[in-house]
Amino acid sequence: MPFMPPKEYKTEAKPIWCPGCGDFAVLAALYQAFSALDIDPTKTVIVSGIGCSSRLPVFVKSYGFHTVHGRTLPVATGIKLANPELTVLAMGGDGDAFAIGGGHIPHAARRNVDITYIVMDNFIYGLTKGQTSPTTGSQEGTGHGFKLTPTNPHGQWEEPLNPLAMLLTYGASFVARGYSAKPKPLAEVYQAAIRHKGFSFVQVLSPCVVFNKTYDELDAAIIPLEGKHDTSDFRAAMDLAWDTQTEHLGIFYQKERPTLTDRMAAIGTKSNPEQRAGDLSKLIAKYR
Amino acid sequence: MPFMPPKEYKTEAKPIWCPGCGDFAVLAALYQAFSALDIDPTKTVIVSGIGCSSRLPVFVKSYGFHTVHGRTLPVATGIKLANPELTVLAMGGDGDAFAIGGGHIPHAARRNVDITYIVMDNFIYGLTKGQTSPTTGSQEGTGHGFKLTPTNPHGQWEEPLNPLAMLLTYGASFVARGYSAKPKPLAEVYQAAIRHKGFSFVQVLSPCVVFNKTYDELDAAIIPLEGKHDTSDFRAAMDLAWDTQTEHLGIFYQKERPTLTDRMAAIGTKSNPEQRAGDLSKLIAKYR
Amino acid sequence: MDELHHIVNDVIVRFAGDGGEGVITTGEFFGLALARSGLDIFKVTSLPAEIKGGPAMIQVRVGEEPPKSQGSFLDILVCFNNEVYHLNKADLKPNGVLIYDPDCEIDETNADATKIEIPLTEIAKKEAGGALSKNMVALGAIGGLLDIEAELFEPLVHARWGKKGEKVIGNNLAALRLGRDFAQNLKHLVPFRIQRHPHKGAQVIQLGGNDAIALGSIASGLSVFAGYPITPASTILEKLAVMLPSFGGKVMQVEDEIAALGCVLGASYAGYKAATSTSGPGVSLMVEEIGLASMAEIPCVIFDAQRGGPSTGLPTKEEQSDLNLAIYGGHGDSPRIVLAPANVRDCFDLTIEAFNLSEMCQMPTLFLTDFYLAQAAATTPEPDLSSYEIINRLRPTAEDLKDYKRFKLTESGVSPMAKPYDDATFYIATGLEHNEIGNPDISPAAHRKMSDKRHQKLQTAIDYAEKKGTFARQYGDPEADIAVITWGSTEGAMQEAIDLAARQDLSVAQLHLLLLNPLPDQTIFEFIKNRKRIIVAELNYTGQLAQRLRAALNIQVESFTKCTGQPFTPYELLKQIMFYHGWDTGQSEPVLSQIARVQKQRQAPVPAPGHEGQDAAMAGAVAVSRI
Amino acid sequence: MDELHHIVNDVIVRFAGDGGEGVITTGEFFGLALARSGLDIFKVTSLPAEIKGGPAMIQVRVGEEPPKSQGSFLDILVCFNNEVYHLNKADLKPNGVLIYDPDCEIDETNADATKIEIPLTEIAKKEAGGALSKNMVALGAIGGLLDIEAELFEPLVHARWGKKGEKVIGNNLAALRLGRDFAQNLKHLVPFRIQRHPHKGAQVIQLGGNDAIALGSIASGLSVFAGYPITPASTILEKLAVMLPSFGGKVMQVEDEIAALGCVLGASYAGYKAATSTSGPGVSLMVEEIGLASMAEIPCVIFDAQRGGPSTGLPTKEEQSDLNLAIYGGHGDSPRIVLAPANVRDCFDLTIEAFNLSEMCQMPTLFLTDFYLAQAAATTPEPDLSSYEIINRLRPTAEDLKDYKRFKLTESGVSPMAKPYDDATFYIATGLEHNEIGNPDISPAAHRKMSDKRHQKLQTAIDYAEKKGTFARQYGDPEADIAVITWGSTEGAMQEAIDLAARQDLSVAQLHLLLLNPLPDQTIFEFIKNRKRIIVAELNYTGQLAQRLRAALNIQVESFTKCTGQPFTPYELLKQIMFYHGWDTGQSEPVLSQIARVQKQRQAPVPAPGHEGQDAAMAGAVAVSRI
Ligand SMILES: Cc1ncc(C[n+]2csc(CCOP(=O)(O)OP(=O)(O)O)c2C)c(N)n1
Ligand SMILES: Cc1ncc(C[n+]2csc(CCOP(=O)(O)OP(=O)(O)O)c2C)c(N)n1
Ligand code: SF4
Ligand code: SF4
Ligand SMILES: [Mg+2]
Ligand SMILES: [Mg+2]
Repeated sequence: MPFMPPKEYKTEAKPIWCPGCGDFAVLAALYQAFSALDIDPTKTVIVSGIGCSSRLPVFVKSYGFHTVHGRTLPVATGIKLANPELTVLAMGGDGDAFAIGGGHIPHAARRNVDITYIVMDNFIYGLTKGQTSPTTGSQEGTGHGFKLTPTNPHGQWEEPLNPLAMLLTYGASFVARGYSAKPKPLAEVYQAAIRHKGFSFVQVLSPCVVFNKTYDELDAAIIPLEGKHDTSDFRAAMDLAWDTQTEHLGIFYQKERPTLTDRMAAIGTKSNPEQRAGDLSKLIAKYR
Repeated sequence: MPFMPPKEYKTEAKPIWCPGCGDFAVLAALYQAFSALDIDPTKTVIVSGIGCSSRLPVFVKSYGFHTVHGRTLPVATGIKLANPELTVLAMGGDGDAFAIGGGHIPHAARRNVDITYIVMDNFIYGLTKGQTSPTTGSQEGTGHGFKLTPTNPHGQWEEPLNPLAMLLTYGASFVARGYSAKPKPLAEVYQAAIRHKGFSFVQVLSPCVVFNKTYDELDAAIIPLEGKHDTSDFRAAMDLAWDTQTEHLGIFYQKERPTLTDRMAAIGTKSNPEQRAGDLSKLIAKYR
Repeated sequence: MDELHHIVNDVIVRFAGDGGEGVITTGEFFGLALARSGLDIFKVTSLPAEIKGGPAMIQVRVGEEPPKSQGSFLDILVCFNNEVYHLNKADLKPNGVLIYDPDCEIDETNADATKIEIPLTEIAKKEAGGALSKNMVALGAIGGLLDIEAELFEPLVHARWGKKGEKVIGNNLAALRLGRDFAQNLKHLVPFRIQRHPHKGAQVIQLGGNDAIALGSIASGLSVFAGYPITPASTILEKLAVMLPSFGGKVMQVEDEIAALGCVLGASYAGYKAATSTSGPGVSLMVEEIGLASMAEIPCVIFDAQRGGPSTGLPTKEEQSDLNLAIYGGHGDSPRIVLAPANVRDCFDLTIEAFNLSEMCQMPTLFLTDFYLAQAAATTPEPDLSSYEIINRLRPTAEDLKDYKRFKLTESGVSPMAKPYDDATFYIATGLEHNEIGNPDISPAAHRKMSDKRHQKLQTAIDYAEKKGTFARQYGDPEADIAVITWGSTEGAMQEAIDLAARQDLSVAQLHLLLLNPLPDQTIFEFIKNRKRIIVAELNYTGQLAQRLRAALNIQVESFTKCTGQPFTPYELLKQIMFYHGWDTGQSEPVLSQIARVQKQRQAPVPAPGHEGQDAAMAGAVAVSRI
Repeated sequence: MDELHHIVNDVIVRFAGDGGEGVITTGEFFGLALARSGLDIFKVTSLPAEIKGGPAMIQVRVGEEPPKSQGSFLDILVCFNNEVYHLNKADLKPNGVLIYDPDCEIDETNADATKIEIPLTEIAKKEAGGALSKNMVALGAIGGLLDIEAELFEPLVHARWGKKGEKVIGNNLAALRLGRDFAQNLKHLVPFRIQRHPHKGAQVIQLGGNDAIALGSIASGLSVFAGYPITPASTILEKLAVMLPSFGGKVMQVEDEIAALGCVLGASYAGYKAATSTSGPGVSLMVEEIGLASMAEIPCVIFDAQRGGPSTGLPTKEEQSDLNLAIYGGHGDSPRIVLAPANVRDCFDLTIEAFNLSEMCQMPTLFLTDFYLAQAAATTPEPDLSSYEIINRLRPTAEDLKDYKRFKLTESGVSPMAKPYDDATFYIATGLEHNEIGNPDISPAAHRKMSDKRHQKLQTAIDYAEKKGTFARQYGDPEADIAVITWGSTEGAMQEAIDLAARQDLSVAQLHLLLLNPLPDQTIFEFIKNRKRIIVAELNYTGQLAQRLRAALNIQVESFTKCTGQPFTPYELLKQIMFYHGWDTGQSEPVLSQIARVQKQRQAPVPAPGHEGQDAAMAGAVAVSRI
C-alpha cells in the first residue's frame, strides 16, 4: 500500500457520536498514528466490543470486528494467535473493558499477547444512557465525575477501579494514559503502543459530554509525564498510578519480555521430532 | 445454638479428596475457627464454585450453596445483600477464582461486600486432572510448582498471577495468606477474616498432592509475618505481595471502610420521603 | 365543540421531529392531557440513533375504548422538519391531516391530505423565547385545531418545568397560546373532532410497559434486584433503583449479566424474592445459571425485554425471537416457566404471576416482554392491589424440620425450602444431581427420580394456570374454521384485524397464550378441536411458537411470521386473514428458506413504501441504534 | 486351541477393581492384545470419584466383527476385590464365568456361574514384587484360561514400562507368567474359547472417541484450538495440545469457555480453521458468541462432549441432552449446523464433515459427542486420508475484490469471505444487523434479506448432505411397520436390538441421523412414509430429537427415552421393540410428567438390580464425580 495521509483512513460511515464526544479525538489521533506508522489497512484488524466507543472500527479503513459486549480481548487474542503477522488493535469503553470484560484482561496481559488495547474511559456507560461504570467516581471523591446515575439515583456504593494499577499488577508490558483533549501526545502514545512488542494498554480519558462531562475536572488534573519518569521502573509506575489526585499522561511502564507468539514459536522445537514432519499418517499409525 | 466443638461441624459426608490433599487441613482449620467464633450453622452460608476445593461446603454443618464454576462471588454477594445478618463465606480453587471467576473479584472487593473469600490455591486444576491454572508456575521460575501440564505439554506461556497484589489493587479491605501445612495460624487468619467488617480475602496455599505436589517448595518459601508488619500500611502490604520469592503468611492488609451494607442502609434516608412509607398505592397514583 | 365536524372515537396522531426539538414531549403532553380528560390512549415512541439530534417520533392513539395496538395508518401527522416529513409521509391516510412547519417540502404522496402549514419555528423564535419552545407551539396548535381545552395542557407545563423558574414556564405557556391562536383560523379545515366524555368510573393511570413491570415486582414483594443495563430493559432496573429502596428492597447494577443472575440466585437462596432484567444478549449469558436455578430449585424471575436478534442484532427494534432460548436455553433438561405479556396491563398483572409461579414451583421464570411494550405506554384502570393473590414459597413446618429434606419427593414435585437464619436447619444446594437431602448422588435412580420431580412441577404450574383461567385469552368467533394462535404484543393487532375482518364477514378465532412453558395443553387441545386451519402468527423468522406447539403437543399447525424489526399492523394481519379465506390480496411470494419451506411457513413480505408501507417509513423514522 | 470348547465370536469381559489396583491397565492390555491379533474390540471404562482409589471398571467386548455397543450382560467378570464384586455381580450372565480374588465373598447372585478363584494379591505379593503386579497376574490368568498366546501380552509390558527399568519389567513379566501358570490347571472350567483368525486385510487401529476427534481435526486442517478443561471433553484439548503444534497449529488453554470461543472466532475471522471443545456447561456459556458467529457468518467448530445434565449434573455419566441447546441456544434466530457421531469412527469421519459444513456455510457447527464415546475405544480400519474431501471457505476472487461485499446476497446464501493480510481489502464484521458491505443497517429490508441469507445456507448444507448420503444411515427391515429413529451413540445398541428382534421375527426399521440441524428432510420424509409407528429413542428426559422432528417437519412421532445417566443396552431396547409388537414385557408404568404425558412419551424404567439390571450395578461401579 502507498503511504496514506491521516484523513485517508476515514471510511464513508459517519460517526454516530454526539457533537463534542471525546471519541472523535480518539479516532482522529488514531488516523494520525496509523499514517505515521504507515499502517497497511489490509494487514490490520481493529477489534471492539459494544458501546459508543466500540463503534470506532466502523470509521477506520482496516479490517474490523465489532464483536459482542466485553469479548474484545479474547477475539483479538485469537486473531493474533492465528496470524502473528497482523497488526491487531483492541478498543472499547470502560464498561466493555472493566465490567463485563474484566475477566479477560489479566490473562491477555500475563500472556503478553502482542496487541494494543485502547480503552476509551468516560467514567460512564454512554451508549445505554448514562449508567454507572466501574470507573464512575465515588461519593468519597475517588475517581472522576461522581454523579448520581440512573442506576445509582440515591448514591454510589462502589469505589472506582484504578485501571493503570490493575494493568501493571497483571503484568502488562506497556501501560500508558492519554487524553482526548490532548490529541498530539495521544497519537504519540498510540504509536509507541503499537510499536511495542507485547501487550500494550492505553487508557484514554475521553469524556462523554452528554452523561458525564468531565473536561474541566480533567483539564485541572492532568500532568504530562514527559521525560520526568523512568518507564522501566515498575515501582515508580505503580506510585504514579496510585496518585489518584493527578492524571499523569504518557507512558507509565514499558518492558520487553517474550510475547505469546515468541513462546509459541519456541515450542515447535520441543515437540516430538517424528511428528514435526506433520505427517498425519505416521501419527495415526501409532494407534495400531 | 449451644457451643459446638470443632468436630461437631463435620457432616456425615466423607470428603472425596485424595489422602494428603491440602484441603483437609483447610477444612479442619475452618472447623476450628467456626468453633472459636461460636458460628451458628443455621445463620451461616458457605458458597462455593466447582473444583475439588469447592466441594468443601458439603462437609461443613451450615447452609451451603455449591454453585457453578466461577460464580462464587456473585452468589455470595446476593446472599449478603438479601440478608446482612447472615455470616457469608465464599470458597473455591485458584481456577474457579482467577480463571473463570476472575471478572467478579474486582467488583466484590471495591463494593466491600462483607463476606470472607477463601481461595484454596494449589496452582493447578485438581478436579479436572492437572491442567494449568492462572497460578501455575512459569518456566521462568515465577510462582510455584512449574510443570508441564496436560494442556501445556511443551511449555508454559503465561506468567502466573499474583493474587494478593491483585486483591490489594482492587481495594479489598482485608488481605491475608495462610498455608494448609500450618493449620493453627490458618485458623487464626480465618477468625480475623470472618470478624473483619468488609470484604476479606484469604489465599490458602493448599497443595494438590496428585497433580502439583509443592509442599517442599512451599515449606522452604514461607515466612510468617507475625508482628513484623503494620497491616494498615497499604504500600508495605504491596511490597510484601510483590516479594514473589517469599510466601509471607498472615494478614497483609486490613482497613475498615463502609461496607456495601452500610452504604445501602444509608440511602434509605435519601429516598423520597413520601415513598418511604412503602405505600405502593400512593406510588401508583403518581401515574394518573 | 363544533357541530360541523364528525365526532370520531379512534384517532391516531404522530408527532415527528428531531430528538433535539423536544418532539417526544409534545406527544407525551398530548397523550397525558387526553388521558386525564377521560380518554384511553396508547402511545409508542421511537428514538434516534444519535444521542443528540436525529429523527424521532411519538405516536398517540386516542379513543373511548383502550386502543388495542398502535394501529395501521395515521389520521394526523405533525412534522417538525423536512427530513422527518419524508421519513413519515407515507404513513398518513390518503385523506388524513398533515400539520407541518414551512421547512417541509410537501410532495404528492399526500396529494389528498388536508394540509395545514404552521410556522412552528418562527413563532417559537420570535415570540416564545427561542426555537426550544417549538414543541409547545405544535401542542398549542393541535389543541386549537381539535378544540381541546387549553386548561388540559397548561398544568403539564407547570409540572414539568416548575423547578426551572418563571422564565421557562412563561416561554412555554406563551408558545402554547401562540400555537393555539395561530390554529384558530384554520380549525375548520380539520374535518373531525375527537369524541370526549366525562371521566370513567375507575381511576385511570398511564403506564409504560417497563413501569408496569417495576410496579408489579414491588407488588409481588420483590426484595433484591440485580441487573446490568441493556436496551430496552434498562429502565426496569432504573425505575426499581429509584423506587424499591423505599419498600425495603435492594437494587444493584452489577458487573455483567452473569453476576446479575448470580446475585439473584444468592438472594433467593437466602429466602428473598429476587429478579433481574435484561434483553436477549443477557439471557444468552445467563443460560448456565438458569440451569443451576432449575437444578437447585431456586425461584427467580428474569425479565427479558426482547429486541431484534440474533447477536447484537437490532437493539431498538421489535421482535419476538427469544422464545426458543427461554424454553430450551440450557444444557440437559432444565424445566422453567415462560410467560409473555401482551400489553402494558399484563406487564403489571402477569409480573405478579411470574413471581407467583416461580415461588410456587421453585423454578426460574422467564418473562418475555419486548421492545414494543418497553417503549409503549397506555392508560389502564388503577389496579386494586387487594385483588391480587400473592404466593410465597413453601417453607418447612416444625414437623418438616425434625428430619429436614430439602428435596423431598412429593406428589406436586414441590418440597419445602428452608430459609437461612430463620429456619433452624441447614442444607446444601448444588448443581450436581443429588438425593433428597441435597447431597450429591449421581446414581441412576437418583437422576430418574429427581428428573421426574423437577418436571412434575410443570404440571403443578399448569394446574394452577388452568384453574385460574387467566393465562390464555380467546377472541373472535369461537366457531370459526380458521384459528390463529398468538403470543406477546401481537395480541392487540390481531384482535383489531379480526374485528376488521368481521366487518367483511370473515370469521376467525384467536387463542392468545400468556403461559408459553409449560403449555396449558387442555385449553389448547380444546381450542384447536374441529378447526380447518390453525395458524400461529408471530414476529420472528422461524416460527418459534409454532414449532414449540408441534414439539410439545405433537400437533400440526401452520406458521405465519414477520421478521423485519417492526410489529404487525392490524392491516397486514387483515390481509393475511383475507388470504386464508381465499381472497387474493396480492401477497408477494414468501421467501422459502429451508426451515420456512419445511414448516410450510408463510412470511409477511418486506413492506414497500407507499400506503401499505407504514413499516418501511417507520423504519426510517426509527433507525436507531441504542444497544 | 482346545477342541473341547465352544468357539465363540462375541465375548464381553469386565475387569473390576480399585483405581489404585491398576485394573484399567489389565483391560487395556487385554483389548490391545486381542486387537493386534486381528479381532475387533470395543472398550468402555468407568473411573472412580476419588482421584486415588475407589471402584473402577473396564469392559472389553471382543469379536470377529466390530461390536456395535458395550453389550448387555457379561460373559466373564474378573473381580479384584470384594467391594467391586458386589457392585458388578449382577451384570454377569447366569451361566457366565466369574474370576475372582479370594477376598471376594461370592453369593447366590452367581449361583449358576462358573466360579474360578485365583489368589491375585497373594501371587503378586509373594512372587512378583508386590501387590502392584496384581493386575498382570489377572491378565496372565485370563490369558491362560482362554488359551491366548502369552506372546501377545509380553510386548505390551515392555512398551509400557520400558523406561522404568529391568526390575519393574521383570516383576510384571513374572506376574503375567505366574497368573498364566496358575490358570493352566483351571482352564477346562471355562466352557468356551474366543474365535481367532489371521489378521484382516486393512490395517486396524484402536482409537478413543476423543483421539478420533483430535486426529480428524488435524486432518481437516485445524489451525487454532482454544479450550477450557471440562469432563469428558478435556482430553480433546489435551491431545491436540500434544499433537497440533507439530502440524503448525496452535493450542491454548484460556481463562474460560467464553474466552475459548472468542479466540476461535478471532482466529477464524483471520482466515484460519479454528475449534474448541467443551461439555454442556461450557456450551451454555458460549451461547452469546454462537449467535455472534451465526450473525457475522464466521465458521467454527464446537465439540460438545455431552454428560448428564442439567447444571453440573452428572459429570461422568452418559446423556444426550444438549440437542435443544445446540439447536436453539441463542437469542433471536441464529442458524447453525448440528452433528452427532454414533461411534468412534464417526468421531474421525464426521469431524471432517463438521469442519467442511462450517467452512462451506460460514456458520458455527456444534458436534455433539458424549461421555460414552469420550471414554470408549474401538478398533477401526486405518483411515485412507486421501479419500476424504476437505472443504475450505469461499474466498473473494480478484473480480470480487474490485467492489468487495463481504455479505453479498447470493443464491446459496454464501458469500466470499476475505482473509486479512492475504486479501487486499478490508471489511467490518459485526453482530449488528448489516448491509452487504457489513456496515450496520437495521432497516426492515436489511433484516429480512439478511435473515433469508443466513437461513438459506441451511438449505445449502442439506443439499450437500443429501448428495453425499453419509449423514443418515438405515438399518433393519426397510419394509417394517415399526420404525425407530436414533441419534448419537444409541445407534449401535439399537442395531443389536434389531438383530435380536429379527431372530424372533419381529421386524423394525431404523433411521440413524448424524445431521441434526438442518434436518435432511427428504430422507426423513421418505423413511417415515407408510409406517404404522415411528418412535424416536434417545437418552434424555424430554425427548429432544422427537420434539425437534415434530417442530421442524410438522410431523407426528412418538418418543421413548431413558434418563438415568446410563446408555441403552441392546437388551432393554429389544424389550421395547417386543412391546411395540404387542408383547407384554412387564414394562413398569412410565412416569408421566406433564411434558412426558403430552408427548405420549415412554420412558425406560429405572433399572432394578438383578440380571436385567446391568445399569444399576454399573452405576455403583461408576459412581464417580470428576467435573
Ligand atoms: C451482553 C450485553 N449486555 C449489555 C449490553 C448493553 N450495552 C451496550 S454498550 C454498554 C456499555 C457501554 O459502556 P462503555 O463500554 O463504557 O462504552 P461507552 O458507550 O461509554 O463508550 C452496555 C451495557 C449489550 N450490548 N450486551
Ligand atoms: C463452566 C464450567 N467449565 C469447566 C468446568 C470443569 N471444571 C470443574 S472444576 C475445574 C477447575 C478446578 O480447578 P480449581 O478451581 O483450581 O479447583 P481444584 O480442583 O484445584 O481445587 C474445571 C475446569 C465446569 N464444571 N464448568
Ligand atoms: S453518549 Fe457520550 S460517549 Fe456516547 S457518543 Fe454521546 S458523548 Fe460520546
Ligand atoms: S486431585 Fe489434588 S486437589 Fe483434588 S483432592 Fe486430590 S490432591 Fe486434592
Ligand atoms: Mg464508557
Ligand atoms: Mg486448583
